Amino acid sequence: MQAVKRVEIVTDTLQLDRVLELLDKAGVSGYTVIRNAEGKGHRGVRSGDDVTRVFQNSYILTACTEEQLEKVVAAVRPVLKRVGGMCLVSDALWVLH
Amino acid sequence: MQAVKRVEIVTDTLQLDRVLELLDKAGVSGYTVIRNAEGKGHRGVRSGDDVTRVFQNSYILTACTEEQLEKVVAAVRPVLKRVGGMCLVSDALWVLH
Amino acid sequence: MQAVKRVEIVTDTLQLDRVLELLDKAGVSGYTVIRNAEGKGHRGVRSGDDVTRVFQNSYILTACTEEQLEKVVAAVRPVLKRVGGMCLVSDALWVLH
Amino acid sequence: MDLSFALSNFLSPPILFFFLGLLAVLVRSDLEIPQPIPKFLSLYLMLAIGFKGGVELGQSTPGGQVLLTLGAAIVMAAVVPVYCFFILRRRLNVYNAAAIAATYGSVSAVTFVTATAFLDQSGIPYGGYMVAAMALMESPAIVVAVILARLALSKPGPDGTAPTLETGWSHLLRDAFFNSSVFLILGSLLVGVITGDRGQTALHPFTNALFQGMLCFFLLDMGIVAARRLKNLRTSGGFLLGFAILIPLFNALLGIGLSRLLGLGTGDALLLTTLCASASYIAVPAAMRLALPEANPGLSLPLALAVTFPLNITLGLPLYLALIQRFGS
Amino acid sequence: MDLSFALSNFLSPPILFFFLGLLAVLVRSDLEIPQPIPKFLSLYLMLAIGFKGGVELGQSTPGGQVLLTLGAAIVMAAVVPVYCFFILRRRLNVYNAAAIAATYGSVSAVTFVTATAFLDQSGIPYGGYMVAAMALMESPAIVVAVILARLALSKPGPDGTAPTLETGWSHLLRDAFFNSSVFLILGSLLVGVITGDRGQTALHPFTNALFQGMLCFFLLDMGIVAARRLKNLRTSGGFLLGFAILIPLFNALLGIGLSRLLGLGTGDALLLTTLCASASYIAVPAAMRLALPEANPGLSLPLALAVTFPLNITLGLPLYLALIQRFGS
Amino acid sequence: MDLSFALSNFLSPPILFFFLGLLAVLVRSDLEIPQPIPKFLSLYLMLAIGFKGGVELGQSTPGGQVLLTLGAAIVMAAVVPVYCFFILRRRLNVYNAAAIAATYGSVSAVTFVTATAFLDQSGIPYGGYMVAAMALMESPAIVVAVILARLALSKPGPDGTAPTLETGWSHLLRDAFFNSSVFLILGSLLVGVITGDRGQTALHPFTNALFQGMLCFFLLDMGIVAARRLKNLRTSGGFLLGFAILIPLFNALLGIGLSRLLGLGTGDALLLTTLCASASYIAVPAAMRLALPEANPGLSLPLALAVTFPLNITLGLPLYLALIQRFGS
Ligand SMILES: Nc1ncnc2c1ncn2[C@@H]1O[C@H](COP(=O)(O)O)[C@@H](O)[C@H]1O
Ligand SMILES: Nc1ncnc2c1ncn2[C@@H]1O[C@H](COP(=O)(O)O)[C@@H](O)[C@H]1O
Ligand SMILES: Nc1ncnc2c1ncn2[C@@H]1O[C@H](COP(=O)(O)O)[C@@H](O)[C@H]1O
Ligand code: NA
Ligand code: NA
Ligand code: NA
Repeated sequence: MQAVKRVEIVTDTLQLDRVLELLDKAGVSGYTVIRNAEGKGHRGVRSGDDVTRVFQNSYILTACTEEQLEKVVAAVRPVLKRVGGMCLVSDALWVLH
Repeated sequence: MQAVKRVEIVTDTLQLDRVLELLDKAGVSGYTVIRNAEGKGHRGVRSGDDVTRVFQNSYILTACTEEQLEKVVAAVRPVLKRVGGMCLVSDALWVLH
Repeated sequence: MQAVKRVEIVTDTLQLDRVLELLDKAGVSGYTVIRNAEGKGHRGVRSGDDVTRVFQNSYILTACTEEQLEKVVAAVRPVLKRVGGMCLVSDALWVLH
Repeated sequence: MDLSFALSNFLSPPILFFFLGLLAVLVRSDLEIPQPIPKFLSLYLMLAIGFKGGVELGQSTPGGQVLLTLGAAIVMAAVVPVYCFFILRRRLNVYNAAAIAATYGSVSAVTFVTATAFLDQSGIPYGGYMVAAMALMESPAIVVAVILARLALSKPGPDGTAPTLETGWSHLLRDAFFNSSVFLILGSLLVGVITGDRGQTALHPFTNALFQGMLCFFLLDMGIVAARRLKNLRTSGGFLLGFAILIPLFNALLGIGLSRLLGLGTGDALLLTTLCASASYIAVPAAMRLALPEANPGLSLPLALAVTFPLNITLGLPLYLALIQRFGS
Repeated sequence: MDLSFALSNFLSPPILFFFLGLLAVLVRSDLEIPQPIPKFLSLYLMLAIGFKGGVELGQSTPGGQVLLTLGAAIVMAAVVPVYCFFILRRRLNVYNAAAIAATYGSVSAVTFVTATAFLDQSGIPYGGYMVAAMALMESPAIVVAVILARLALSKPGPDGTAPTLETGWSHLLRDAFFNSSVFLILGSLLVGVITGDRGQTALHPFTNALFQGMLCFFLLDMGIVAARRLKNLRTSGGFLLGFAILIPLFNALLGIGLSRLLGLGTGDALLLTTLCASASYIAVPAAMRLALPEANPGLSLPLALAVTFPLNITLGLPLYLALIQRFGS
Repeated sequence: MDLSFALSNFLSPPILFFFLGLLAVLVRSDLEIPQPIPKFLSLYLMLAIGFKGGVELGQSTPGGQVLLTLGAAIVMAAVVPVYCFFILRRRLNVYNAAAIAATYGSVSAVTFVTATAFLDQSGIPYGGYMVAAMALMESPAIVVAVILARLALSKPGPDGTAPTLETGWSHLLRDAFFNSSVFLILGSLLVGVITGDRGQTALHPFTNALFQGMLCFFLLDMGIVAARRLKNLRTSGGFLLGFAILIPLFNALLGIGLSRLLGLGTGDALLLTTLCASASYIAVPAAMRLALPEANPGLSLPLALAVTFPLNITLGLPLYLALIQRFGS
């Protein structure tokens, strides 16, 4: 098992493509996405059962190395600042296979 | 980045509104919800592809401060005791933006 | 609260039943499943909006004891090797109720 | 039982698709109808049956007998859970007894819809007001069962504890009387009454022409869901299995008697009887999960869904019809 | 206003189902139509209205007046956001003013569809090319509003900052002109034009016979969604509420005048007027979220969805028709 | 090729909606039909085509020729993957060769459905038993391909390893013969046979009147999905592209010859030919993912979905029909 950084990002589904592009550019080896997340934060309640898609969140999980982490955070922070969202970093072990 | 407590709660979707109300009262700054979770636990298999909604779980993630954590746990524990579910607490860093 | 290992597995939805069976055999007390996860990894982009189900991931979360962890990892690793996927292990506290 | 009736019911598309769904699970096919498609189909069925009933109701001149029937239906729905509760208490704790009693006191909209399709196929007319009867029979059992549980729990049980019910009455009454199924059926009925012939012309292709096909599709899913729940029955034991078979029959007999007292026509009598015999597997389990979370839905649901529902739509309908035609008005 | 028209609109199934949806939220019923069913219904409505319009268009010989009307419609859609923007700037920041201006400059396909159902019920004919007018009116407001925001932001605001717009023009134009609603409506229109009578025969049961039923189902959901957004209105204040009521009426008057200038028939005039009066709550909020993420969709959406939309489909339609019949061609 | 046939196919609503879906992705519109709507549409198409075939089959008196045709269809489905496998082995590893061979040996239900719509438009009759032929041709290729892979892997490959297949035969056979598509088509066919005219009357508006519309909607989605997979083709290389174009044509020629040998009528011949030419992109990729997870679905799916499927429904259908009419019975 190998130590990795576990990055969780929640942001607007409409911004998903852009965030994933940023992750790719930051060089992460992969990511997992769960659409249709709902939530509450500084911008109030965002729940997904809408005709429009502007109140829908997506949840992104990516496991990356310590070096990539800095790039990921630097890339994602301005987007979160502009459109809202959340980013958490924690430690994990990657099971090699 | 700021140290936070990462609280994950899985419980019946039918109880979701009540749990979110409790989180609000505990003063958390926000939360993220993923509906349509399935699972297995002491009450057996709960999977969502049903005409009725009584076997459907929801997953809740909230990042909060150490002080809020106690309130959150105190508020959520009786609900989990009564209706079932799970609550995990771990450490994370919140990316400020 | 009790220290547990938090195991996250992402793999093909078509393999979900087999993985859950392995978790049961490893003796975990429960698990939570979120279907319809998308992702990217060594096998390229896997996104779920398809007529076929071969590009769909599922996300599995299980909280287990240190002893069970070894069994879980030993059981899951060959599947991930053969069909692809990811497994992360982290630490958490289980809120007793 | 008139065999040709039974056979014609067995060999109708909706029932055959129900069996097809059962079979899919038995041979372990991966056939499934993913949510929210079944939810959509069930909303459609409720909207359509409500609207059709409303149009029909608007065209008739409802007399005193209609009000009497509605009243009798509500009374039935309130009385059934009482004796069910005391029967079930012999083996189950208060929570589970109350939850199952509510299930059998309330009604199943899909069973009702299948009964109307059965009548349509048999060319037997029925009144639009029976749709209102169905909607009115959904809720009382929920309230009665919670009252029974509360009374039973107020005196300390064998384990000395007297847990209180958490959810307030206002919540409970709202869940009971404004639950989506009651609300949509009565609402669509009202739209039907108000718009009458003009509404009927506009919506006929949607609410009438498609009805049988949508019902087939939905029963295909019900077959799959019922078969999946079959394996949960192992834990139920003989007592509950017997309950799930005999109580519907007993309730049906009450329904037949009541229909006779009320002087209902054959079609209306069959619908009232079927309502009495049916058990709720959608609205009530959800309401009970909120009001009595200590009850195990793994007990009540398989009984209602995998035993009583198939029994009613396959053997029950022709049997009840035969009995009504022999002993009825 | 001709009362019988108003009443017949109020008592039509689609409008009644809209009210039923509103009521469901008011009495806190758990009735909901889960996604993606509403999405499916809205795709259906756009495909059907596009196809029907195309067939109709293919059968007529579009003269110069049709081109003139399309041109006038586009101009209206480009002009409305301009004055809306300057009105809104009196109270709102650039981002929110631009987002709401775009919303009211653009159109609502469902309002249009409801207007066609209203005309069908009233037996008033209308031209298939009006469907093209609707599709062409969706996008200009988006582009105009972003240009206005860009101009306003290029001179430093009261806070001294001059933030730049991030998304490039190519993205914006694509989001504006190829968004799913414009694309599906114009595409289906083209299919209708090309396949004509033969296509019509093949698709009639799907696109025409089901139409009213699917519209009812969709408006039931719209009622639920609109009622949920009602509570967001508290934060809007009187200024925005007044805007959401008066601007549609003003735009409708412009539409009536324009129709008269163009010499449109009653049906076409009502559709053009309704388009002018309607506000987009699907395509525009999503496009604005991408182009101007600083704007708060919690402001624009409740206005368009919970105020202007209900106003237009209930009171607006009969009122506009009455005005057109009195002052129109 | 008869140009008017080709044109009338190109200009039919289903094919035009397929192109509209392709175009949506090319111009990068955000048009999409979210799951499970496409799944619902495909279940509907299988239920409807099965039921219609069953009703038709129940009304005819199936003679020996029908059984012969069904047998020949199964043999074709078992033989095609054999030579495909050996062709593909020249460039691909065992796993990928077997997976693609299974894909092209099996059939595509949607291609079949589109062919029936093409025949309906052209006024050419066909037999209900061809639906059974389609269902029976889905599974054999899966089993044959796994056997081929197992044989090839039992002798050590160039890299010296001889990995074993994990999934047992019982799993495999179940996945092959009871997969949802085979099960639903044959099941609905049986319901059609059993309920006959009475069933037909009840379900006609659902299974027949809506058919073309639902097919259009589904092909709109197929166009979107196919276009998205187009970009994956870059990695396929010329060899696989050539395979995906030429093998269907070759299989179609075999199908035409076979039809002639069997003495089939024009309609049945076209359907058999189309089945031979079509490649599975739903059932087989899922079955292969379970039986041979080492195979890369990113290779087989784009070929079947983005090359062979569009080829068959646009150019293939009129071409095969022209050839059958020239050289056929
Ligand atoms: N403290 C939190 N814990 C978990 N999720 C959060 C938290 N704060 C915000 N979020 C998520 O991030 C989304 C956007 O947050 P915001 O930009 O603050 O409105 C919310 O809708 C939530 O889904
Ligand atoms: N050990 C576990 N790991 C992950 N999820 C669990 C675990 N135990 C329970 N859960 C989740 O919590 C739900 C309710 O658990 P229970 O009340 O024990 O039946 C289950 O359906 C699972 O989704
Ligand atoms: N570094 C990563 N972080 C998060 N998820 C990953 C990562 N790598 C792979 N995954 C997930 O695991 C799935 C299968 O990965 P793979 O087998 O490498 O294609 C991907 O589709 C992702 O959902
Ligand atoms: Na009952
Ligand atoms: Na407008
Ligand atoms: Na083939």
